[in-house]
Amino acid sequence: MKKIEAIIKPFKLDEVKEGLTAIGAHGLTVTEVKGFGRQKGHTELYRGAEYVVDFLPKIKIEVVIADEMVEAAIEKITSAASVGKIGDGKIFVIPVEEVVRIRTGERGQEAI
Amino acid sequence: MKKIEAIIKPFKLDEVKEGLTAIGAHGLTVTEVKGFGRQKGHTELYRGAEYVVDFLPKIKIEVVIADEMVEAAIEKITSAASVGKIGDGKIFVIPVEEVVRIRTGERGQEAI
Amino acid sequence: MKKIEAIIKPFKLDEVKEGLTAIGAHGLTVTEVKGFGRQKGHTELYRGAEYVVDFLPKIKIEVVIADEMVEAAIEKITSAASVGKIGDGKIFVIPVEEVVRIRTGERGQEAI
Amino acid sequence: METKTPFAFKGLAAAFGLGLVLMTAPAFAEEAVETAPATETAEAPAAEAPAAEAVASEAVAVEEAPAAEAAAEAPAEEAPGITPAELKVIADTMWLLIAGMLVFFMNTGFAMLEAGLCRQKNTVNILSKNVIVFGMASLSFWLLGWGFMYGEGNPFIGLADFMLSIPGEAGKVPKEASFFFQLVFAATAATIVSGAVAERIKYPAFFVFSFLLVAFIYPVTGHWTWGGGWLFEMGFGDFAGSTVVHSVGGWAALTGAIILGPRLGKFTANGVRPIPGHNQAMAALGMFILWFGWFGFNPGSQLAADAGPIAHITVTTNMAAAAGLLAATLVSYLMMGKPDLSMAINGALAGLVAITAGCDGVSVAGSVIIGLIGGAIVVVSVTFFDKIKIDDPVGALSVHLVNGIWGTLAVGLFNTEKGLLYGGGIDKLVSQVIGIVSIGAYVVIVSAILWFAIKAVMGLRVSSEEEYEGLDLGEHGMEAYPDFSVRKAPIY
Amino acid sequence: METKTPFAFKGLAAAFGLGLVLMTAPAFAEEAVETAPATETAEAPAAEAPAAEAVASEAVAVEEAPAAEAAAEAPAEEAPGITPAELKVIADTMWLLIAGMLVFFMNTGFAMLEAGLCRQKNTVNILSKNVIVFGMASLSFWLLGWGFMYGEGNPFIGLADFMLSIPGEAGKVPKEASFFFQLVFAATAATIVSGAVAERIKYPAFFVFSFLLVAFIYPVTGHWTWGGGWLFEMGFGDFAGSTVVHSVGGWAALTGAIILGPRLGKFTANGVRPIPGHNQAMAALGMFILWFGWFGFNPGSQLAADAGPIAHITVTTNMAAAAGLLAATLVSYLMMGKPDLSMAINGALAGLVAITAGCDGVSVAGSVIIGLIGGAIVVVSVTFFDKIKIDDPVGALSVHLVNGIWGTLAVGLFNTEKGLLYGGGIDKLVSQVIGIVSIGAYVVIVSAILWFAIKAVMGLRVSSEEEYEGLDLGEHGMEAYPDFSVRKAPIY
Amino acid sequence: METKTPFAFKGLAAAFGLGLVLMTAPAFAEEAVETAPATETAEAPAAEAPAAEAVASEAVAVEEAPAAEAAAEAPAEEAPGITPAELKVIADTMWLLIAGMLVFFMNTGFAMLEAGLCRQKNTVNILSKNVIVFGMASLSFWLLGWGFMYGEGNPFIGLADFMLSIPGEAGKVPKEASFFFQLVFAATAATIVSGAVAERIKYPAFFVFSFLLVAFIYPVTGHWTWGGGWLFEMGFGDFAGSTVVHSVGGWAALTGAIILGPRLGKFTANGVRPIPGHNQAMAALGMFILWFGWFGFNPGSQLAADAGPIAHITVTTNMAAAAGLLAATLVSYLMMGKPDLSMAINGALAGLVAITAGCDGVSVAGSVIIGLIGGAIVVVSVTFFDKIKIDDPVGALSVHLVNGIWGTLAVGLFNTEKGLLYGGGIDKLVSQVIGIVSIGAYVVIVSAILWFAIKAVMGLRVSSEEEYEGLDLGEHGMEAYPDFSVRKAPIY
Ligand SMILES: Nc1ncnc2c1ncn2[C@@H]1O[C@H](COP(=O)(O)OP(=O)(O)O)[C@@H](O)[C@H]1O
Ligand SMILES: Nc1ncnc2c1ncn2[C@@H]1O[C@H](COP(=O)(O)OP(=O)(O)O)[C@@H](O)[C@H]1O
Ligand SMILES: Nc1ncnc2c1ncn2[C@@H]1O[C@H](COP(=O)(O)OP(=O)(O)O)[C@@H](O)[C@H]1O
Repeated sequence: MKKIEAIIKPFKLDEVKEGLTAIGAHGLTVTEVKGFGRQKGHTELYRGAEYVVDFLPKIKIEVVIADEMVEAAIEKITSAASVGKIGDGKIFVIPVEEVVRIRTGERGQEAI
Repeated sequence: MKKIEAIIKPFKLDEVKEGLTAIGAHGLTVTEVKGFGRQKGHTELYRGAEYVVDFLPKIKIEVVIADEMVEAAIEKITSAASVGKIGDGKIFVIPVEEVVRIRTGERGQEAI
Repeated sequence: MKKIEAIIKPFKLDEVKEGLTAIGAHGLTVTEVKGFGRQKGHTELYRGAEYVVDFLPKIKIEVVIADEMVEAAIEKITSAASVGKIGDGKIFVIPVEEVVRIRTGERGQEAI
Repeated sequence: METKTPFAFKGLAAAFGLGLVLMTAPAFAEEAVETAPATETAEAPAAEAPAAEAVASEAVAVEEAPAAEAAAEAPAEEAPGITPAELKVIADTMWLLIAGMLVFFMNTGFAMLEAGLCRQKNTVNILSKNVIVFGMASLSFWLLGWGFMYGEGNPFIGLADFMLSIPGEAGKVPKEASFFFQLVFAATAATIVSGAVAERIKYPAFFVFSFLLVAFIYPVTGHWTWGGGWLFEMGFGDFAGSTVVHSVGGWAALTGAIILGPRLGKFTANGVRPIPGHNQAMAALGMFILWFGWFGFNPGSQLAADAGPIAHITVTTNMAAAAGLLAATLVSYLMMGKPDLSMAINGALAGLVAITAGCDGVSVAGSVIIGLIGGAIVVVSVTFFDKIKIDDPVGALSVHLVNGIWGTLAVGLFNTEKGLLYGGGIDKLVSQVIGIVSIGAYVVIVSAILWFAIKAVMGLRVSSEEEYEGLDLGEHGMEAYPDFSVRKAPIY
Repeated sequence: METKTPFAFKGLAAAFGLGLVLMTAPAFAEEAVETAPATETAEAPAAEAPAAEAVASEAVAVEEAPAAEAAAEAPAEEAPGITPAELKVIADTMWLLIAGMLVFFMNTGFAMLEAGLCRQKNTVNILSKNVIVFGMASLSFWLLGWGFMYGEGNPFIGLADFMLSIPGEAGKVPKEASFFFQLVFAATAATIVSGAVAERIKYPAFFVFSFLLVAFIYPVTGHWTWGGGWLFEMGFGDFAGSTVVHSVGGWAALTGAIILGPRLGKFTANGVRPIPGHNQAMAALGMFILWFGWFGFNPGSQLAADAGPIAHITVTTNMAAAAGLLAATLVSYLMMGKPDLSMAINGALAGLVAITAGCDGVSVAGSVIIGLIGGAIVVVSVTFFDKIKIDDPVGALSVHLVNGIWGTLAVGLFNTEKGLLYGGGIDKLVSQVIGIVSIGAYVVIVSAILWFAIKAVMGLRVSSEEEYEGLDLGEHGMEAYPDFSVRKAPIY
Repeated sequence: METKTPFAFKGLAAAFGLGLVLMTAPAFAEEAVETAPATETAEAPAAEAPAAEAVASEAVAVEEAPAAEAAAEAPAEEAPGITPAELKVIADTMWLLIAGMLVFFMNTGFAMLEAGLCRQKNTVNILSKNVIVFGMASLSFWLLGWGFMYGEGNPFIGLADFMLSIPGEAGKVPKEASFFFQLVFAATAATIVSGAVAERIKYPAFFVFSFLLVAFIYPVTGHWTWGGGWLFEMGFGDFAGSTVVHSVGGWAALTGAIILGPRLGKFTANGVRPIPGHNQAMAALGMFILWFGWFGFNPGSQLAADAGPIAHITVTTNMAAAAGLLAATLVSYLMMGKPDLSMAINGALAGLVAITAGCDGVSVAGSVIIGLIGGAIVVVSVTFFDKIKIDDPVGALSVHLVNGIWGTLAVGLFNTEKGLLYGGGIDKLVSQVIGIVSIGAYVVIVSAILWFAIKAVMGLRVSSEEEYEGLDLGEHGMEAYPDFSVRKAPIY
């Protein structure tokens, strides 16, 4: 099993969620994060002085899936989240050794 | 060493924390997240129109522990966080290759 | 490739970010978290009664880098984030199997 | 989130809506006939002036063109005929209306204070309660409350002038001005309940209780005192309502808080677990607005623009609030080691409630002492209610009930004519005690009956699941701050 | 975030600034000469009193030492000479000024209401609009609006007294008091637009439209009615401005909302997607402040401190608001199964707008019925505008336009002298319809021309990228809540 | 979180509490004897009227039954005897009290403005300061300030009437009305300091300084000017307090800000790092409330309900605020490329401060120009203080000090009688400069002494650790928004 972490632009969340459910992911977890990267921040003003804001609001999606679904998931996320502009985000694939469903105690594949 | 990530219902945080400290976990990190899963969202109202909120507030607990404590931790979390209803959450076990304590530079087991 | 997760004191964020860019990390993701650990919480008051707040505000930095940069990154984070007091935080190193840049579809090292 | 109430309440709502239309219909029909004289009455003070014709013709002009021109033309013609007596009526009316507006504004203060001192997940619910309670009270007091309170009747209840059916007298402050001022007072009593039962009461249950409180509970004790009833005859004195408004609200709140029981998680095996309010800035805003509004509450209760008294009352009101604020800050500082903002806020309000009964008849130094004691009391009282496990999320009992009692007693002590400490003997103090006890007993008994009746018919308290998730979702299906990432349960 | 407007607007801003200085310069120069008499006029009522010398010497004293001493000394000497007529002018002036201050405060209410009902990412923008619109309106109404509205002219437009150049008459309510009262009304009309075009209009475009609305659109229809123009002659009656203020703002808002189009994501293939406001507490605060301010709006429109009328108007205003609140709550409860706070808020405001035209001439029961209907209308209307895909983020159209029309019609039905239901025949109602239609047609046409002109010159709507990111960053480079972790797009 | 102060401060607090009781005790005792005449005095205007008996009997009735009945009965009997002179006293008293209430409400505005412009982590602290400062000022001004300011004395200080010990004169505006109005002014001066020293000053240190400012610093310069002292004799004119209130607060704030030093991280090697306030909606709310309150501040300073002057002052006050708002918006737009809400807010306040000194004696066009210049000044001034590394989190210095000076000078330029630009010669301007300089020098010296004394005794500034974590936790052990996920340090 793998955990896919995708950092995306916030307004793409709905599309990515739909993409992932379409390929059979039954659950996912979302976190609001701030990202720093190639996409430049912007300048803000406050009482007559400027300052640069480097960190931009992003959404992190975490979804744990079976190994065989990884490619499909990457595919779906890439197409759903892409605007074609710098700052579209990243996908990271991380190994997961065990999954447990708290309610039932089920483990592994069934627990996803 | 492993990182255990548990997605739980927010009001179960205290119990899970106590469960984990009871088995000797000395530290943990908590994030507020939104979860989407089998547990259905709810309908909200706003000025005469309804809409469905799919994402529900959840708490993510991250705790890095020694390999041998993994089972005990899963056990504690499962029992503390379970309400027996859909949406109780998930536990993911992820490998950790190194741990460093920033203050001392200690590494590995001592650093946990 | 590895993901480095560092839990640090919030006001150290800027220094850590600069340290990491200095060694060539081009992107990182930041999350506001609450930490529980050896650093004791504090007592708060409310309308004549006291209560203990166990969880302290921390910042989680996630940065995915090439294997060979791991040591340098640990080094930089440790020196930038250290105040020498309990609660300075932890660094966790986690294996990453794949990285994808959403915009271009690039994979692996180039995508970081 | 299925609950059973909606159906019950839908029926109730429909019935209520229908009832309202039916009840207003006859009044409307009647007035269709009587209207002309009624409006004449309203303008009587002017109409009886020598220049009646000019005024009458102007009245039309005003209705049609209330603009600069009208203002520019009219007064000149009207002026010669106006008498000092009529001017005094105008001054009194202005004072009463402006004061009433300030008291109305206190609803804003209560809404902000209570929402700020409760949790984020219950914000929409608390605001909804504070919003509806004023609307409800306005209708309820017009339909029933005013008649029970000020209508002709017996020493125990008034029984006339419902829906203002009896025309006011000419040459006096218009009855509608008095009605407005009394209406906003009645609403205050109802709002006090809202805070103490917050974060666990069902919305429809609160809705119904508020209606009944303003329609019946408050007017009856109001009749005993301000309506010229038996307590008034006996010499009970409560100038602006420490007991008549604040304690009445407080007793009803106490009964409700006991019957509802504490919020989940407030009293644990390890003792009291404070549940901090989610927005102290909102709470502070609420306190300031309440203090501002109190300048209508107390000085307006003079019911006339008498220069000396209104100036004096403004000063005593302000000094007691300031003293209460300081005392609560210092006492909490000494007790806890840090100055507690939530206590300072309650302290100022405690001083205000405490001076309400005696603001007209105590000296400035007296008001300072009353306020200092009120501020100290509130700190002790909050801790006391925690100790006996009565859960009052916003401190309404300590502020309105306990200090309402203190303020009413203080009249017997500090009144410069009849107070014990000023050589006025024990009589006044005794009357005050009788008033406090009889009103308290009445309100507790009637409220308890109503709370239990409501519980039986439609249920009082939300399910514990809903309480965890927050009443905003459960009762209203809304979030107060949907754009912010929020947690439903605070992380300690 | 490069946009093209800044340059265009910078020029505009510079031109405007310069224009302002140039325009004020002559007035300033003139006044340099005329000033002495002008200020004399301002103090005329006192100056003509028998004790003129005492007063004059006191005037100096006051200017130099406006302290307790002056207050303590002066009145004694001055008092003997004052006449009841002068006192009536004083009372009227106080009433008008205090009412005007309350109406000013409504800007705060609008700012809080609109900011609360929009998204967090547009908060700075909405606040900026609400802040600038009052500043803009003050200047604009002084420079042009007042003269077009109340200056001598023809039945269609006033053409004199720009910048208050004509001295006021002695012995009457000072012209400056009337000016202030009318100014805050004009600003209200402009603020209404702000809500309906929120979350997508460019700041400079709104800035320019507001200026023109207050300088020209509003004063012209204002002249037709309150300025003594053709609609006034025809018998159209709108006591405090259901049509003259609220509908005028509403029609301009409607035109703007249509020309701008809906916010991105509001109307999807799957139907209406509600976009909840980010802070219901702020919205509730706004509603309370507006209600409070309406006690200046309606009772102040009597333009004189006439005891009967102002008391009556205060009561009808309050009852209609309460009834609107209850009706909207109950109707939304019945329709949706839960009581909707955002509807309750709009319901109270609907009741207030609806009673504005007739507050002086309907009975209390009439005001309750007008409010109940207004509250019901607002619920239906919000849904209706959603259905026809006109996007109005804060409900301004349903509150101000639709209920402005309802309230104006209601005069023809419920006025106790001329209303259809009171046997007054159909005449009044017909005049009302003519007024509503002619004002509506005029405002829609002129606004549309202006909106399109602005669109052509400087653009109306922000880019869709900016709309996603929020206008706070795009238009202002600021965040409203930089310390909180926020999301730019709500997670559903 | 151990700090050393608590102990020191606990002692202080206890001493203060005790002192207060001791100080009030004698007054209380005295009044116990004198009370009857004292209250008689308060009611004197009425008591001396021909119908004295009717009034007296009514006075009792009112005390006992301040209800509708009393209102309905009483005026009729009382009215025949009232004289126009008495009515003028009533009108003046109403005006002064209502104005004072509006000025009181400015505390709310300051609290919201300052809290909104500071960081979330210091919110409880700022609110606590703004709350306590008014309570403190009320006591302090009653105990000492009033006597030093308005008591009989010499040209430099008053030395009588502490705790209002001297009865007021009959037939005049009651002394308590004047006292209330002056009290709220004194509190304003103290509140100004709060903003400039925010986010780093220890709570107890601020507490003590505020007490002393209101007890001594402010009343002394107040005596020189409004108290009839040497500056008054010299011809210095400051109608409503640009210098007497705003600059005095500003100078004390400047001294404090310099002695405290800037907040950590404000001035870095790379230049100024803006530290944005955490809630712009709250800041905008604060501005609106302040503007609203200023309609009490300036028109109330007429100290009498004189129709012409109060109307004129209301208009000049409003126009200067509007002009300041526009100017600051446009100037910041031109300088930065975007309209800056925080500057617009400061601009409106700058216009208000600038017109305060001359609101009675300048023309409307003059007020617009004064406001435009004030709004431009504030933008430049904020940048200037940043450049010289004086850290003023809320812009208090630019608004109150710099524009207080500008407004005071503007009297010498724009006063239509004595202003340089109106041919009044240079005299007035010279007096103004002397007043500005002498008051500035005095306040800076005395404040500096006090700040250093406080620093020596109890410490001024919190530890840098506490500053990082926020003063809410350090000073108060509370969080302002415990339910929201917040970050202590903003992420840039
Ligand atoms: N090496 C990395 N480790 C962690 N997060 C990263 C990394 N690189 C980028 N990110 C995240 O992805 C977001 C987008 O990256 P950015 O470099 O701006 O654009 P792009 O994805 O188009 O290359 C960043 O804001 C950051 O949150
Ligand atoms: N595959 C997954 N990957 C990531 N998070 C998941 C996944 N499945 C579930 N979750 C998280 O666990 C929460 C609970 O899951 P849900 O399916 O609703 O109920 P249950 O845990 O009872 O099966 C979700 O809200 C989501 O945050
Ligand atoms: N085992 C762990 N798993 C996850 N997070 C941890 C763990 N131990 C510590 N942390 C995080 O690191 C932070 C600092 O740890 P703490 O024990 O307080 O001090 P130190 O880092 O000096 O040992 C904690 O607040 C928590 O967020």
